[in-house]
Amino acid sequence: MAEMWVNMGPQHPMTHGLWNLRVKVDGETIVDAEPEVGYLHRGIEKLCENRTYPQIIPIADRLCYGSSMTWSHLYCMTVEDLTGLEVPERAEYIRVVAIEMQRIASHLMWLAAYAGDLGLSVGFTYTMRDREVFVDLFQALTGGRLTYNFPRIGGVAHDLPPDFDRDAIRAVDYMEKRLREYEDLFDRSKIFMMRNEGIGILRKEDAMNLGVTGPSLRASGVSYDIRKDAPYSVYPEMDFEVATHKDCDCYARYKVRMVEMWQSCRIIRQAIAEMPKGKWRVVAPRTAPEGTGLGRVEDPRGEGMMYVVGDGTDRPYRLKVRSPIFVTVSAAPKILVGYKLADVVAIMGGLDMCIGETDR
Amino acid sequence: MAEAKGRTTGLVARPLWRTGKQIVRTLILGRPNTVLYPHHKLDLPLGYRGKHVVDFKRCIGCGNCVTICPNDCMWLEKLEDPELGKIERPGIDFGRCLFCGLCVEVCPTAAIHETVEFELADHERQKLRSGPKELRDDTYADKIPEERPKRSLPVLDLSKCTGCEKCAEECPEICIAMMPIEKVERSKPEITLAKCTSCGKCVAACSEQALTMMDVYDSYFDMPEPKLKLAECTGCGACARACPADAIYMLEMPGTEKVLKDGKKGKPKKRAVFVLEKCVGCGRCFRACRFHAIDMPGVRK
Amino acid sequence: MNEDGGSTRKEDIERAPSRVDEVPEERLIRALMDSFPNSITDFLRLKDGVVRAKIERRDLHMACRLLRDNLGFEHLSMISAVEYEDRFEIVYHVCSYCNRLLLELITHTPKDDPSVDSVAAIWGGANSQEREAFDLMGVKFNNHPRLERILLPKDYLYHPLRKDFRG
Amino acid sequence: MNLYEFSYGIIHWLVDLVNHLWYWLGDWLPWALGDFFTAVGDFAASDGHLSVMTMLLETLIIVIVALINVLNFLWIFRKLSGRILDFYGPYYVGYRIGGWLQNLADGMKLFVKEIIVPAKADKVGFLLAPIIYVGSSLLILATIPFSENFGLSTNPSGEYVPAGALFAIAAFAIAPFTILLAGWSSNNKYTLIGGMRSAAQMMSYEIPLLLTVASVFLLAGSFNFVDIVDMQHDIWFAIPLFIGFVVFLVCLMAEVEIIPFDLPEAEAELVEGWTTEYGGMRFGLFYMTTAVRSYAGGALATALFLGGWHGPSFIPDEIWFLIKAYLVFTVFMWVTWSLPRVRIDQMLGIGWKRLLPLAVLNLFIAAVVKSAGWV
Repeated sequence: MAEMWVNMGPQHPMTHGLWNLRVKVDGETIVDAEPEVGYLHRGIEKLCENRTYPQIIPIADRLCYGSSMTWSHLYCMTVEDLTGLEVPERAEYIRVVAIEMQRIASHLMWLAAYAGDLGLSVGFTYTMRDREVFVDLFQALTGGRLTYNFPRIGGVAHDLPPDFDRDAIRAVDYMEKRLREYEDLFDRSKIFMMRNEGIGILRKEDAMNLGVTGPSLRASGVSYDIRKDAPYSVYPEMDFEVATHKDCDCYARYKVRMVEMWQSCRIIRQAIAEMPKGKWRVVAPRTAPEGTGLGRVEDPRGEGMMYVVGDGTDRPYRLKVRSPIFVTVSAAPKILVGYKLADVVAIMGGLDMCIGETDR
Repeated sequence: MAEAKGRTTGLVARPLWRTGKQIVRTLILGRPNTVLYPHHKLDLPLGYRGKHVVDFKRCIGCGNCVTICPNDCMWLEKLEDPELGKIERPGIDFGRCLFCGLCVEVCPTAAIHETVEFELADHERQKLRSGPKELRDDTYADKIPEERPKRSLPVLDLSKCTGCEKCAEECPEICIAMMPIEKVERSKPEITLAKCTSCGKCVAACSEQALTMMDVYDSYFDMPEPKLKLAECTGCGACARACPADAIYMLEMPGTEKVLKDGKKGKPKKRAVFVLEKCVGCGRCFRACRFHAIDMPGVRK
Repeated sequence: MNEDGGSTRKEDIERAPSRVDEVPEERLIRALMDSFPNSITDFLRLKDGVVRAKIERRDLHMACRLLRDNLGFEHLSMISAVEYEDRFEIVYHVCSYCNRLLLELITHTPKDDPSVDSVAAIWGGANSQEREAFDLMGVKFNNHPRLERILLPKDYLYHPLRKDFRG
Repeated sequence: MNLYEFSYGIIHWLVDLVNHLWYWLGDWLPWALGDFFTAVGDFAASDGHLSVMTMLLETLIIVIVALINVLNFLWIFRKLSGRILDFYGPYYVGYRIGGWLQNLADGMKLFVKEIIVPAKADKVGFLLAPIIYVGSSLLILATIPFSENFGLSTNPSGEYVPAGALFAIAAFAIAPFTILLAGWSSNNKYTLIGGMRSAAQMMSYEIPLLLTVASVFLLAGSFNFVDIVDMQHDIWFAIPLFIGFVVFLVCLMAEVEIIPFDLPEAEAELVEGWTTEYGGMRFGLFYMTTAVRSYAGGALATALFLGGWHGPSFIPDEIWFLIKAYLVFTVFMWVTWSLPRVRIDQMLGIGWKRLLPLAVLNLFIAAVVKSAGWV
């Protein structure tokens, strides 16, 4: 077979969204690759310039359908940085519980998609089943199942519902039991290891230079987690470890996310135990002063960042969103070349694509 | 934290063991995890954000929900009610609603709620537009536990107030201050609501029943406040008629009476006076004023 | 993509903490002041580990190379272009993994000639972000390997994030 | 009474009935035409014609039984998948019988869909491929007997197709060529890669499969299903040839293209692999044929290794055979849903480096067992 370009996308089971990966294959071996994004561009940055500050929270939710809580939290954090608003401590703890639950839910969704990509059907359904536990918790906490619209500028929308503590601890217990099951289903499976070990090597230097962040960066051996190294919210008071792995391959990326789920369970336990009493929301000013605000969080997919410019009115002058996957996907050619066509799904699946935030 | 590699000495025995347990569990011992949807339904928590209901008795028709809606899917509709008279109540286009719940949060009287009803699909787009009549449910808000924090606060009826300063003297927290009204030659009590402890002494002290204790819901939104440009005000009273919260009173300004032809004095000119504690920040006075006498930063006409 | 970008050498990362020691923000400011005394201004320590500086656009590429090679800034977080009435501001958020620093580097470009030097050769991650800034804001990046539209269609005429863009 | 006698009886009765009318018609005609009528009638009543018609009727009965069986089989497949994957499976169409009618409903829906041939496809190959695929799969079924009395036989004594097992294996191996044909003629990159993968994959699993089957033939001393099953009256071949049994099952999974080895239609990377361009009932045929082949694989494993229709006599032989075939299929499903898909080069590695030596070892064991006279 001569070399040919194969379009994987925009409508393709591998893509998990709308994007196009053009790969040039020689037989089954990839010799070149080129990602194309932009099919889902909704102009969110422009939309935000015409919305008042509270109205943007639901839009920030829709940046990423997999982890909407993180993005609305990031937006609220950024605006709080701009206005200099102090958030009550209870609100920070509620936010941390919500974000870590979101991290588990997002990683479970990633694992489901990853397992589905590799053809492991039980992996898909079991992880989605267990994600449902957390989605139900979110439903009780926020009222939504996918886009929560829960954080507010100056706190969170509601207090914890009754019995939430008990349910959250139960969910975490259940999750820890399930994580052991996943270890059996994935790590102990010879075929899963065959598909993952040594595939998609992304060296430490390349990962740093290409701007890869999040679990993919930590899987390349760089121990950098914004929760730990540039802490925000009440993360400095939490006791957790940064998951890293030295292997730089797909298995390392898988493992880092699994360890992160364990650590998230730990953080949820601590935050629930140390939850202070008090107010969960303060009145936010309607207008923001002139100046800039910067928010930086550890999204489940990498480094999420927002830069907001205020001009004294009740609408932001400019809101810039840094999407982790938008930068990571440009590293795709570096990772893909030299592997087989079937490895594309393992490698791109391992990067945890989310097109909502990529195209904005 | 370098983790040990997966031990795959048993080839595929462990995953098979796990799924085997699952087969036994679902096939013999129990039922699968999913729900047979139209036959069985999930229990939704009370905080679920579904279809809205509007309590017509609580709603004052201020339109804050319409203003904050990010998708512009709400509108105010004028209607005639046998009980409530001529009113304006919101309607929602569920084809565009994103169920963010901001309208519920911003409502100053907690009149709009989101229920657990989520089956809203229809064959026609037009049927997704629910007018106020379809949304009306005057009993829902009393059935569910109150979620919004509320306080009992003294509310001023300026038309009864004589400016006697008894309330200000009685207040133990010194949160009532008598502020003179420009050009009216009397003062009105201004209550700093943040300091108020709901003791009710001011209400007891008022001999004219101008102050009453009322339940007021806390708002987390910083709403814009109207400012009067006195020079422009003609005293037409359009703002007082438009105000849904009855926070604007038209007071006569003594000394501005026109001298009529027969030498008698006519009626004095009026001006609008805002009782800002009652203001919900909807901006309707700003929109109603044709003489640009009201200034409200951040509100669009 | 990365061949022209060049990768961060390992010894640089390990050497960096000795150069920027005890109070990393102060050290960073001093190092930048020493190298570009004329073009870097307006230092501001925003909060712990976040420094803001303004730089003339003619020295941007040199400064970035210095940041990566000698000061241990391995990671370019974000490039945001902001349009003001008289200028474009290009804001680079540069992050150092080993020193836990974030540098907000702001450069200006006039409205009639919105162009700066590309840093895609220094940080590979800048490539797509510069394309995005070009796509949405119309800022040109000189010496960029492939300056094309990335989010919008190739034949699109406008730069929608500009304030004069209407629908 | 076996199937041959049953069909012979029907055919004989039919021919008698028709001939009765025929001769009666011939009596009323002039002598020249009457002779012709008599000759035709005599031919119809001749042994050769009767046995050919009998065999056609037998095939028809077997195929109809097999297709009804496949409906059951698809239902079990979907319910079992549901239970393994923690959901209910089909439920609403035929609520009282557990959603059994769902497959009929799906089939009906597929029947009314438009047949689309891609503009640049090779039309002949594109339309021919499903026919060959379905035909070759039904051929396998025709040769596998359900019991001593229920199978395709050529004479009243119940002697079955002499080399039936060999024929079934051969019919099984036609499919990869069809896949290659379908993949190439669709003129699509995904289907082309899928077809090529199928061809490459076939090399790796077909040889170990044949070697294990050869060991069974060696022990049984026959290519005939009845003889093979009869030899297992005392001990199933799966016990002495356990390695061979495992190798056979693995190869069979590759043969019927279910998940660890479903590389030609790896839906994650190749959309739907070689079936990408097929829609409507042509896709439905592929889907159904996959079930036919899974069932045939289970039946083959049952007949060759698991003692065929032998079992305690309180259950009829045919039902025993079906139960065993379904159980093998259940194991297939279990493995399918619990494992990821392998890569094509890993597939070749497994075939050549793992399965082939094991198959040779198994052949050696069979030879030892046979020469020692243990079976």
